Amino acid sequence: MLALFVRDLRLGIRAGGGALVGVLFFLAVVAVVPFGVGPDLNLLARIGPAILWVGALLASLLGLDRLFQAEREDGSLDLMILAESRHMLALTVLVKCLAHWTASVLPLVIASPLLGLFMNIEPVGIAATSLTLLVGTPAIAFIGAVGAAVAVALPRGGLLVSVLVLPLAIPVLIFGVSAAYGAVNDPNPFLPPFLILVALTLFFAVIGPFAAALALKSGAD
Amino acid sequence: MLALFVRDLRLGIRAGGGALVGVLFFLAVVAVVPFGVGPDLNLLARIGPAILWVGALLASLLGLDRLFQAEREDGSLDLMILAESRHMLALTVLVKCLAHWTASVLPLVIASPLLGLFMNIEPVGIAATSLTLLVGTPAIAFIGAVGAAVAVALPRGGLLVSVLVLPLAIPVLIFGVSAAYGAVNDPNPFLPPFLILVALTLFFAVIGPFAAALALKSGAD
Amino acid sequence: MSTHAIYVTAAYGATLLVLGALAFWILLDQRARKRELAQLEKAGIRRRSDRAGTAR
Amino acid sequence: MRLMVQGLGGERGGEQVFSGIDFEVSDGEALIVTGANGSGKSTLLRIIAGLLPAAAGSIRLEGGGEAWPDVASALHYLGHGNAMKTALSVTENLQFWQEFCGNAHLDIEDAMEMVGLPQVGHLPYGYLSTGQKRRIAIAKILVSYRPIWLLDEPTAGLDARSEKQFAALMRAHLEDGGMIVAATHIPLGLEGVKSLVMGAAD
Amino acid sequence: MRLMVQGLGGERGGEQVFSGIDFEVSDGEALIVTGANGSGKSTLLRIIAGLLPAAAGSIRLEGGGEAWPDVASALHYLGHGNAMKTALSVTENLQFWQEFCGNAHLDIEDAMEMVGLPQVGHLPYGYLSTGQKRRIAIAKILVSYRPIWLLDEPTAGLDARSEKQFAALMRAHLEDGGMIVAATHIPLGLEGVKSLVMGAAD
Amino acid sequence: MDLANPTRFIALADRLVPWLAALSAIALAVGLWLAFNAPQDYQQGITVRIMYIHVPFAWLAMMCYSIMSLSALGTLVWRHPLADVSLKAAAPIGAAFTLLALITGSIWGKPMWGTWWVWDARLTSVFVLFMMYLGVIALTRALDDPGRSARAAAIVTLVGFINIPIIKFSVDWWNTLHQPASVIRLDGPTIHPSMLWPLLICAVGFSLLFFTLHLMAMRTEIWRRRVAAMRRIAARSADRQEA
Ligand code: HEM
Ligand SMILES: Nc1ncnc2c1ncn2[C@@H]1O[C@H](COP(=O)(O)OP(=O)(O)OP(=O)(O)O)[C@@H](O)[C@H]1O
Ligand SMILES: Nc1ncnc2c1ncn2[C@@H]1O[C@H](COP(=O)(O)OP(=O)(O)OP(=O)(O)O)[C@@H](O)[C@H]1O
Ligand SMILES: [Mg+2]
Ligand SMILES: [Mg+2]
Repeated sequence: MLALFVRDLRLGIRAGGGALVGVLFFLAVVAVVPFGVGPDLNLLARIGPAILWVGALLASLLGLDRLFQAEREDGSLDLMILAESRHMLALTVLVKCLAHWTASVLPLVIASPLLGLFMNIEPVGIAATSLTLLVGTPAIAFIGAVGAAVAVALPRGGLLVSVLVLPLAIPVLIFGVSAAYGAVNDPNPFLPPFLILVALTLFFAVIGPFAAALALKSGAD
Repeated sequence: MLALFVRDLRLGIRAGGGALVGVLFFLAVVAVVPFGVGPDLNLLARIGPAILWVGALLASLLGLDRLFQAEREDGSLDLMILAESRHMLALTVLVKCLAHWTASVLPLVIASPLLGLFMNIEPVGIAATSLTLLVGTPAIAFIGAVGAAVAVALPRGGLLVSVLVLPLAIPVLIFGVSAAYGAVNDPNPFLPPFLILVALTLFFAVIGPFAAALALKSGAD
Repeated sequence: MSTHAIYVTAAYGATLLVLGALAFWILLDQRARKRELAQLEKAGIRRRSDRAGTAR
Repeated sequence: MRLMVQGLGGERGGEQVFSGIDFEVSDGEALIVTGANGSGKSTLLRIIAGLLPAAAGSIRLEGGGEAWPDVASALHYLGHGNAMKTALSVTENLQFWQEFCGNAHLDIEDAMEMVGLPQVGHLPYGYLSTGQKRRIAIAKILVSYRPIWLLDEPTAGLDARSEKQFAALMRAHLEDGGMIVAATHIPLGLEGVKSLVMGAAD
Repeated sequence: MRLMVQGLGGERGGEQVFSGIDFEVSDGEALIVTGANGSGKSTLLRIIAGLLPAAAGSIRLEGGGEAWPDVASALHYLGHGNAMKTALSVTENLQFWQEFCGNAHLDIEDAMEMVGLPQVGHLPYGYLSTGQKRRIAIAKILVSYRPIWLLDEPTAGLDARSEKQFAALMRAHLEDGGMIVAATHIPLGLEGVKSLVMGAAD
Repeated sequence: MDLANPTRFIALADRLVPWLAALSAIALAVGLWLAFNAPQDYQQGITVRIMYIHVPFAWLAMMCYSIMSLSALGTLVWRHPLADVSLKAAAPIGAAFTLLALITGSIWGKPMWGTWWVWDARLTSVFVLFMMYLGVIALTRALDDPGRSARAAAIVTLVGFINIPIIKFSVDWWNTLHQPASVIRLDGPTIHPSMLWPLLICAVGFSLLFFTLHLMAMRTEIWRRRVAAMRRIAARSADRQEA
């Protein structure tokens, strides 16, 4: 399994394109919101964590649709399905998701504190936002894997995958944002939504790969 | 050339599940935002145009990276390069961009007024946003085409170049959004940024396809 | 008509419109498929299960 | 060990492609599947591998013991795709499949030697010619051990020398007690093996 | 018309693959290029087509007149890829290439008939078997006219009957005054044609 | 009766459809007549008449999705041949009902709440339901190989089922503008019987309409598959004759 992780990481870094494009997209989102909100720094600071979360959510969709498509086209997917008795397919999916996350989403999480500064979020808020992103974005990758597996046979499934994924990703977004706010605004608590976020990630880490594996197996042709 | 346009349109529509998906994608993006920033209608109205633009940017980026890659993998790209004496390659690229735009971005430009309503934007703002989207999004497709062509031509080093190309899309985004706001907020002007947006689109409509064609030709192997 | 009656009319009107369109589309689809089926059967093409059915 | 296929039927898109296929392959035996284009050779192999559901009939592996509990775990499937990433080097590709498939058999170096391509290890896979790509895909099934080889047009694109080399590899595998089911249009150079002609029945 | 190649050298990734290739093909003549895997057959065809730059030497087309001003405009290139979209139907694919390439020659229907696949027109291309896919790719070069055919392993995956059918198509093209340059490992069934063996010199 | 056999199913549908259609028309006529003669709510005035369509549409939107989820289970677990047909046929109808719940709800919202739309939990979750319907429609139409698109759509449908309880209980879990349940609740309905009866009859009428349309759409879908299969046979037999 480590071999798979290393391979996918290498591919993502060497040939992919998700990582930097994702960060760029993130940057574009953060750059354009102040235009709407105007130069009101307080307001910016207030909606900052939410914008970062929305940006991260959308950016992680980039490249997600190719998660299994490339494997299918060159025949690797067949072999992965055949190896089921050795490595459960769900586990294979899990590892692929983690590699995808590491290669394309992690850079964006790392960049988020910097963008938080642009948005004038206070330090505690920045730390909290980055932490929630770190903990919450894997869930999006796991949910996305289901969409990618379902759309694996579609030559241009990109938009479709995001459509399938976004409604399911909403809870993650809600709890991520409310945890980030909880750290800053006093009456709101930080820990409960954060723990729910952790729970969501763990939940989807189990459900997502299984559903994706099911979709892949039944979709083989 | 019409044949190419029709083919790409069919591919975009059929494979991804139809123009419906474009609208749906946009619906999903717009629905996600209130979950993040909260259901405050005033705030939503203010960031509305920015969100619509971000959604459009994402929709045009999704799938754009495969614009030439799919053609290359099945050998169609070779034949398109060979047909140079009949159809200039830059023209072919232009038509492909337009087809991509029509299939994945236009449906969502058409849907944008409706979504403006959801975001509680006032009527003038809605009209202005849709107009800027209509005029500005093709530029993103043209810029993206250069990135896609470079990435195809230099599978290993291409990423860096396309990441250098993509920031060009940020000015388009910024002028689009500021024109949309100009129509609503009184001190800000509408026409100057809008004209710049038009100029940008025209500029990239010429430069983009030529640059992409150059990259494709030199990268054939 | 009071302003409130307009809302009621609009709601019922929208209902009629959407349900009408849905029913129309389903009927249209049905007619088209029936016609295709008739054409293919006229061309003498039969499904395997049909053939098995007649043989029985 | 024995691979037993009984009354197998295959469907594509809801329509029957073939039916009533029976055969048995035991240790050291090979079966060559031939037939016209579209007669269902690839479909048959994919059904045996378990990648497509069988419409009828059964596929069983007898005597696999603990090491090879079911058919899927006991086979190498070499399809039309080579299952290699063009951006990675040949060695990286082979190494990955060796680790992923387990049951390491030959060394990467040795396997490349066996298909007549020593010294290409450091090249990106995408830099190879068609035939070379296919030969590396063949090397892939050498680097980890499986008793059953399912080969779908394995020699497509190979030159005459590589074809012979590959025939020798197959013979060695059979002598070791392996089994082979191969679909092909081109004679594979194996003597005295079973054969199955698709599409003749209907 | 005459295709003249003189002193041609080819490079891949900065390394010379072949050099000093000379040949001429005139109306009604064919050239069969053979050689081991990696000897540069595909590279040669791609250089002739103009898809790769030549490292040395020249490629000229004489007597093309106004209709065929340069080599690229006068040729059909059938590479390893079939240049078809799996999501579109066979007819849609062929129609597109006919319109895109211009010089319409055979009808779509007739071309499919010629490769022995009438009535698959409405099927999505992705539903075809490997050999059927290749045959449709062959139909593609029939639907619009070009005097020169550059074929890279055209018969990969074809069954025996289709191979014969394709040989007949090539003979017809030659009799019409066309030219063929084909790289292959499998005898193509053309008699009395020129041949070029790559990699023999080194 | 063996409903797994499409031919028998079509025969059954042929017989049922006219009856269902007639019953639904009668129920709707009676229900709406009662509705327009029911007393007006002193708070909501005449706009309360929107309730008699809004609430059935909202219920049907959820019921249709539940039926689709059952069909999805039928595809994945029992591999029933008609389950997938049912799912695919139900999706557009469910989408239409959801759209109508959204439209009538917002038309009602303008006089009651003073705005067409708010992003509260109930409204948003119904909006998400609408998107799920559209997603399933897009998916069932994207692949024309029935077997493969079936399982994909089934999986997506099942995963999306979590949304249904969220819609149902959103008014209890989060305080929103929207009415809490007054008909379907554990301690019995709290709505006045003069409004309850017309509402229930309308709901039955619309449900019957749903079943009519669903059966018709399923029948059409079976025919569509037959046409595709016969075309493919035509193609293959042509290839064989050549040989
Ligand atoms: C677009 C806006 C709206 C949507 C999406 C919506 C959605 C729904 C849904 C899903 C239900 C079914 C709830 C259940 O069975 O528990 C429902 C029921 C109901 N809605 Fe709405 N609604 C909207 C607007 C309104 C408005 C504006 C009103 C009136 C002020 C209203 C009044 C009711 C009533 C009275 C019920 C019946 C509740 C019961 O008796 O269980 N709705 N709506
Ligand atoms: N993905 C698919 N979806 C639907 N039908 C398919 C699919 N792949 C193949 N078929 C159909 O199934 C039949 C058998 O195809 P298969 O690929 O098994 O043939 P084959 O014997 O391998 O042919 P070839 O010699 O060309 O490789 C063909 O008629 C083909 O049209
Ligand atoms: N894209 C590429 N980049 C770099 N080198 C390449 C590339 N493609 C092929 N080569 C190298 O060029 C040489 C010739 O390859 P070519 O594809 O022309 O061979 P070929 O004669 O067609 O072989 P085959 O019979 O296997 O098709 C090989 O040594 C190969 O490694
Ligand atoms: Mg095959
Ligand atoms: Mg070659």
